This record gives sequence, C-alpha cells and structure tokens, in this order.
Amino acid sequence: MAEHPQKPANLIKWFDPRNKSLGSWAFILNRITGLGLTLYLFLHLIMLGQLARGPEAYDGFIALVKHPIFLAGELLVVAAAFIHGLNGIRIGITSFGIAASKQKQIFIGLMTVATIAIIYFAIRMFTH
Amino acid sequence: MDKPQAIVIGAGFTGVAVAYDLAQRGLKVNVLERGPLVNGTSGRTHGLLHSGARYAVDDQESAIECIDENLILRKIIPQVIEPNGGLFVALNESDMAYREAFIQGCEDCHISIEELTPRQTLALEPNLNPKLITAFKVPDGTFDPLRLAMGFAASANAYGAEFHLFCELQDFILDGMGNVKGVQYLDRSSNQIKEIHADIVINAAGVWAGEVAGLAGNIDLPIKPTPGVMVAYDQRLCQRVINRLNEPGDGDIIVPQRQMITVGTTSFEADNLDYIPVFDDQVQLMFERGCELIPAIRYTKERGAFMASRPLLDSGTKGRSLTRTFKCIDHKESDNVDGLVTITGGKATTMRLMAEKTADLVCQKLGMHVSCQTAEIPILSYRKFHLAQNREVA
Amino acid sequence: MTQTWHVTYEIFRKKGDQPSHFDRFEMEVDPDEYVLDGIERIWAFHDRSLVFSHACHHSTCGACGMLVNGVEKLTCITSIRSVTKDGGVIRVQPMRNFPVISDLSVDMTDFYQRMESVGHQPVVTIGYEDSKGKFNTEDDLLRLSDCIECGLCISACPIAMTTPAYLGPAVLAGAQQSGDLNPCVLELVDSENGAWRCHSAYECTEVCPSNVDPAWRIMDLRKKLVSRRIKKFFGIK
Amino acid sequence: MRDGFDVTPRLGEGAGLWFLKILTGFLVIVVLIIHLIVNHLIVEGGLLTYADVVHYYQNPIIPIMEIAFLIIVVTHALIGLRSVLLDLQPSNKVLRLINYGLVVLGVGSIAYGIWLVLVIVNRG
Repeated sequence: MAEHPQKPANLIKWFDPRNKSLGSWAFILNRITGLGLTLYLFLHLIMLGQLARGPEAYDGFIALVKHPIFLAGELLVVAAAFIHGLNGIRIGITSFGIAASKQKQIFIGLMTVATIAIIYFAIRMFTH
Repeated sequence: MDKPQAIVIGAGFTGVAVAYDLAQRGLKVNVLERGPLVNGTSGRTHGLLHSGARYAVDDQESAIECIDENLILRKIIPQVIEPNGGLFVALNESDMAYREAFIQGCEDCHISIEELTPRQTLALEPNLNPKLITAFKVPDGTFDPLRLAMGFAASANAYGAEFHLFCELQDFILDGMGNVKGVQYLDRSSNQIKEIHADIVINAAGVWAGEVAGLAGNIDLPIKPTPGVMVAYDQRLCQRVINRLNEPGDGDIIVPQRQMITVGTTSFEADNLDYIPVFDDQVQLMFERGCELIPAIRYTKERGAFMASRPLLDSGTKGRSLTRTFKCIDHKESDNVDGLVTITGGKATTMRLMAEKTADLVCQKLGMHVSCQTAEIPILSYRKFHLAQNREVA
Repeated sequence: MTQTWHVTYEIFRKKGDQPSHFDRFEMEVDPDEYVLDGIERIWAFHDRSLVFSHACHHSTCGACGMLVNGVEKLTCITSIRSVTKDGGVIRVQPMRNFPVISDLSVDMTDFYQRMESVGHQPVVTIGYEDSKGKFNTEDDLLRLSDCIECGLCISACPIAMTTPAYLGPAVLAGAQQSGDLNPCVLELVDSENGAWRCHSAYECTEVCPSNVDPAWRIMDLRKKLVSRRIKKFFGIK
Repeated sequence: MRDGFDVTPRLGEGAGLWFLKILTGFLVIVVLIIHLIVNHLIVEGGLLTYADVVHYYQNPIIPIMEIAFLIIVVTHALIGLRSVLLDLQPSNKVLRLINYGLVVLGVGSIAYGIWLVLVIVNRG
C-alpha cells in the first residue's frame, strides 16, 4: 500500500496561505508571531543583561536602540504581540466551546483592534 | 480441503450481497469491480427502501419481494437505514381513482397500510401540499447506498471474501469446450493484467451484465437499461418518504436523507451506459413535480442532479411497465456455457434475496448442500470493510 | 439556454510505483455540470485507466472528495462554474493526508477504523444539537447522521498534514457526536493526538460539505473533557 | 499505524499542558497590560535611563511582578515552541531530548532573570 504522504518537508506548507480560509491565516499568523516573540523574549533577556554591567553600558545600549532600524524592529515586536495576544484571546475562548461558530467575526474584530493599536504605536514611536 | 472458488463480477448491491452469501456458505470469493464500490447504478439510487406499495398494483411479485426484504434489511442492517416509513399522497381526482386499486394491491401483497386524514397527514409532515385529499402510511424507509454495500462487503470480508476494486474484466478464461474457468482483468491502479481461476463465475454487472456475458460467447440477455434522473435539494423538508398515490410516473417520489431530500425519477432508454448526461428538461420536470407534493421545494437550493440506469428485465414492454423483479440465469442451461451464472434485474431492496437465489443455484451446481442464513445474521459495521490490497499487507 | 464552456482538466495520475504526473484533458462542458461529471466523462471517453472514487452523486456517501484547484471539494455537488471560468483550468488532485491508492483515489481504511473506535453513530434521532443550536422533538424518528465520512476535513487540516497520528477533525467530531465518552474513547480523544492537538485553524469547518461543523464539535468536546476532569478533581460523579 | 492508531505511549501535549498554555497566555495579557500601564503611563516618558530603572525597582511590588511575568512568559513561550516542534514529528527519543532542553532553557532563563532583578534591586 502507498506510503503516507507526510514528510517533514511539508512543514513549509504550514505557512502557505494559498487556498486557505481565514482560520488558517489566523493559524499561520499565530505561529509566525509566536516563534518571533519567543526569539525576541530571549534576545530581550540577553540585552537586559546590560543592566548588570552598570549605567554606562545600559545607557549606551538605549542610545543605540533609539536608531530608527531598532525602532522598526521594536514596532514589529509590538505588532506581533498585539496580533498574537488578541488572536490568543480568540483561541482561548473558542477552545472552551464559547462562540466557536463566531470565530471568523471575532478574528476580524480583534485584528481590527490590533491594526489600530499598531498604527497608534507606530505614530507614537516615530514622532517622539 | 480447498474451498470451492467463486468470482463475482461487479460490486454493486447484487455483487456484494452475492459475495457475502457465498462466502458465508463456505466458498472462497473474489470480487472484481472495475471502479470503486457501487459506482454505477447502485450508488446512484435515491436510497429508497421499498415497502413494495409502489408496485402493489402492477407488479405484485416484485411488491411481495420488496416488503419481505424490507423487513429483513431493517433487522440485519439498521446502521444504514432511516426507518421512518412513507406516505402515499393523493392530490387530485385522478390520484383518488387509483385509491381502491392501491388498497386492494397492498392487501394482496400483505403490505400494512393506514389511511390518514389530511389533518393527520399534515401534522406528521407539515411541508406537504395542504390541498392533499388523502394519504396512506406505508413501511417505506431510506438507506445510504454506499454504506449499505459496504456493510454487506464488510461481512463478506469477515468470511474471507476479497474485494479487488478498480479491476476491470478483460476476458474470460475458457476451456476448450467454451466453458468459463476464470477471468483475466486489468488492475487499473497498477495498469497490470492479472488472472484468477475459479470453479464458478457470477456475473452481477447489472446494466452491464449483457456486455460481460457477451465476452463468454454468443449470449443474449433480456436486460433493458432504463435510466432516470434524480435531483437533490438542500433541506430536509419531510421526515418520511413521500409518494404520489397514482400509477408509477415521473417525479412521483421524494426521499429524505440526512439533511436533504431527493426527488425522483424519470424513465427513458439510453445508448451509452458508461456516461449518461443529466438533461435539463428532466431536472425541471422533477422540480415541478416535486413542488406539487412539497411546495417549499420552490424556495430550496438545488444540491445536485444525477442519473442512474436501472437494469430492468425485458419482457417485451416499455419503460415503467417492465418488471422490477430479478432473474438468475445458469448459462449452462440457456447457452451451453458452463461455469457462468448471471443475476440481474431486481431492486436494491431485494438485494439479499437475489443473492440468496443466486447462491442457491451456485451451490446446487457445485453440489454443495448449505442453506442460506443471511436473513438471520446481523451485518457487520460498514466501517469494517477493507480492500484486498490492505489484507495482504496486514 | 445551456451554455458551453471550454475548460482544461489537469488530473493527478499515479500508478503503482511509477512517479506521479498530471494529464491534461480539454473538454467542452456545461458550467452547471458538476466537477465529477467531467471526470466521469474523461474516464468514459478518453482514458479508461483513470482511477477515481464516487458512488452516490448527490453528497450522501462521501466517496468523491478531491482537491479541486487546491481546495477540498465534494466533487459531485461542486459545479464547474464555482471553481473556474470559461477557458479556465480545473486541477484535480487526490485528498491530502491519506495514502493514495492510485490517481484520484485514496485509502480511507485507517480513517474508517478511527470513526468506528470513537463510536460515531451512523443513524441518529432527528432531534440534534449542533453549532446552530439545539433542536428537540417529541418524534422518535431516525435519520442518517450529518457526517458522510468524506475525509475532506482531514485533508484540509494543517495538523493532520504533519501528524498522521492526529485523530483528525471528523474523528473528534464523531466522538463528540456519539456522546459516549467511555474509557476506550477517552483514551483516544483526551490525549495528545486527540482533542488537545487541534490548533484552531478551522479549515475543517470551512471545507465540510455536510453541516457537521467539526471545529465546533472539537471545541465542544474539549469543553466536555475539561468539565469531566474538573468534576473528577472534586470527586463529583 | 495499520490499526489506525499510533499506540506507542508518547509524551505529547495532553490536557494539562494545553490548559497551562491557555492559562499562561491569559495571564501574559493581564500582566502585560499592567506592565505597559506602569512602564509607559505612570512613569512619564518610559524607563529609558539606567537610573530610572534602578529607581523603579525600589518599589518591592515591581521585582515580584517582573519575576512572575518572566515565569509566565517563559512557560507560555516554551510550551508554544514545543507544540510547534511536536508537529515536526520528532521520535520519542528526540522528543525526550527536546523536553530536557526546553526545561533547562526555561529554568535557566528564569534563574538568570531573578539574578538580574536582584542585581538591580541591590544597586538601589
């Protein structure tokens, strides 16, 4: 009989949004932002290590991250946090059988909130 | 001692039932099917478990077979049946003129019926045409075609029968005398030609039985393929089978199934059996006739339209008046070709009985004295069905 | 009244151990025909070796699930109009996440076995509870259940794609539908490859042709499992 | 897989881990909101200098909250990461290694975080 078609190479297909419904877009976004935020978490912890090295090191580091490139990176983190967090609310409540049939509307609503929040933070960050 | 070998050609309702009956009686059965299970006429039925009432006036032999087998199938394979009964509904004077004959016919055939007032009827089926004059309750039912066949096939599996799907018969293997000794077939999933030998071959190819028998010699079978169209609508507008109380005619039945209903059917003659197109005018006719019985169909989405070709027995008449009973032919008797039996005609409802008669004939030919038990043994879960290929691996 | 469209079927072909490829068939079709009708015509008039599964042609049996232009469809009720345009392409592939027998046909044996093990009921009372609410009736009438075991949800599920051991949407929905969470069923569904493996992509509900709403049923199953655990924790029977 | 089931006992994501993931996810949101309010709204202009940070940590609630936050975030992140890794179909052996790795990583980063907080608190 034929082999099961699954191969590890298929994992890239998690991130293939073609022919997918909204729920899959949510799944893909959640996975990407989750992995990104995990990476950021550990980078952040390492960077905060500068605090232990005294005032000069930390203040120098803060001056560095005020560079627009770092600000853009920070904005990505904020965006990821909003998307992951708000979508997480949707997954959390629907996972307990609450409003599972309304998941699409919830997703659209929450992502609208996320977009507004991200735009607000972007303006705030780049105008200060 | 080796088991006698049998090959069944065709895995429609007849084929799977014959395979089950023979395997249960102790034969080693191989089933050849050119496509998947019930891909032809059997699969494409609207799934009516006949009470026989439809034929009680014109075709009483068939009606009696139906009611007997209806009760047996309800008992042995409830897992695929909606046993909610049916109604015969009269809407006009012409329908009422049929009433007396209908009552008499059902009584002759021992089909239990109960006449209902319009109010009682509408309480049962609120979506029916409120102008109905009278209605009769009959023991109809609905079945799932694929699962009905899978159930029988699963039970056949359990007795050792093997199903070779996507294996198309190419030719019979004959001995020098023109007697059938086995089959040569094309395994479509690997594109290989293979052979199986057997003591007996049962031709259960339904409307294609003529083509199959033709491969064994100059055999003429009395089959008249009679296609009909069916249209499925997207809502379960009735809980019971709704029949028009009149002579059998186009669009005289509405069969509920899952969350939909199917309106059937027409009756005409076809040329090419492998592909029969669905004709728009017939679909329209089904819609109109269906709306007469259940007006709400007008506001319901069409879900699908499909065509199936009944293998009716030719008795020299046309279409509707052809008998719905079946025939089991020993080609030794009729054409002097030994080792080949053809079973054809019949209804889905009578599949078990057709198999019983066929297996009786086969056992008699092979000198076996085993009686049929399929009316007593419950059928296994349809999900236990598996293909021959899987068995070899497992 | 009837229109004629010129479409190209691109059909996945696979025989035995040979490598797979696509065959192209140019067809004249009526756009209101179903995708399966075209495939059947290809078999009848162009290529008798084409292997594909089908039976009832009106969405009650679930045999004809395939991938049409990349999306899971029950081909017997999917009109050509809904998947392509005049002059367009219909790319037909077998369902994902099942072993391919040949061409467009897949082996559903494991899947059926799983449905059996969780006790999915093929026949139910006409009263029901589904994602749209509860429908109670005094009648003790029966009907065939919504799930036609077509496998489309399993083909569409991103978790089933990488994890064959994951029970899959239809099976979890089947456990929810049966309502009988006996120890054998619990062992299957209240486990890592059961209800807790779902990642809420909702693709199953998106492709389900038969009102099952598997995602809702998985979530409802979780609710039942959690409340069972809480009750057990507090010693409530 | 012939029977339709993978019967070997595995160390996958059962109800417990799943529930913990949802719970910590919810807590992350709650604490993050508090964190944002404190960091950006109460402390005008944000914690941008070393002195600000050290001063901020003098309130005893702050280090406790930050450590709790760290524990919750790390737990949620690592369970989430494990869910993704599970979908890569690791063998039981590899999965066991992954489990150890994740636990070490988690305990390590929490210990490191606590150390860092204590350092800052003591600088005050």
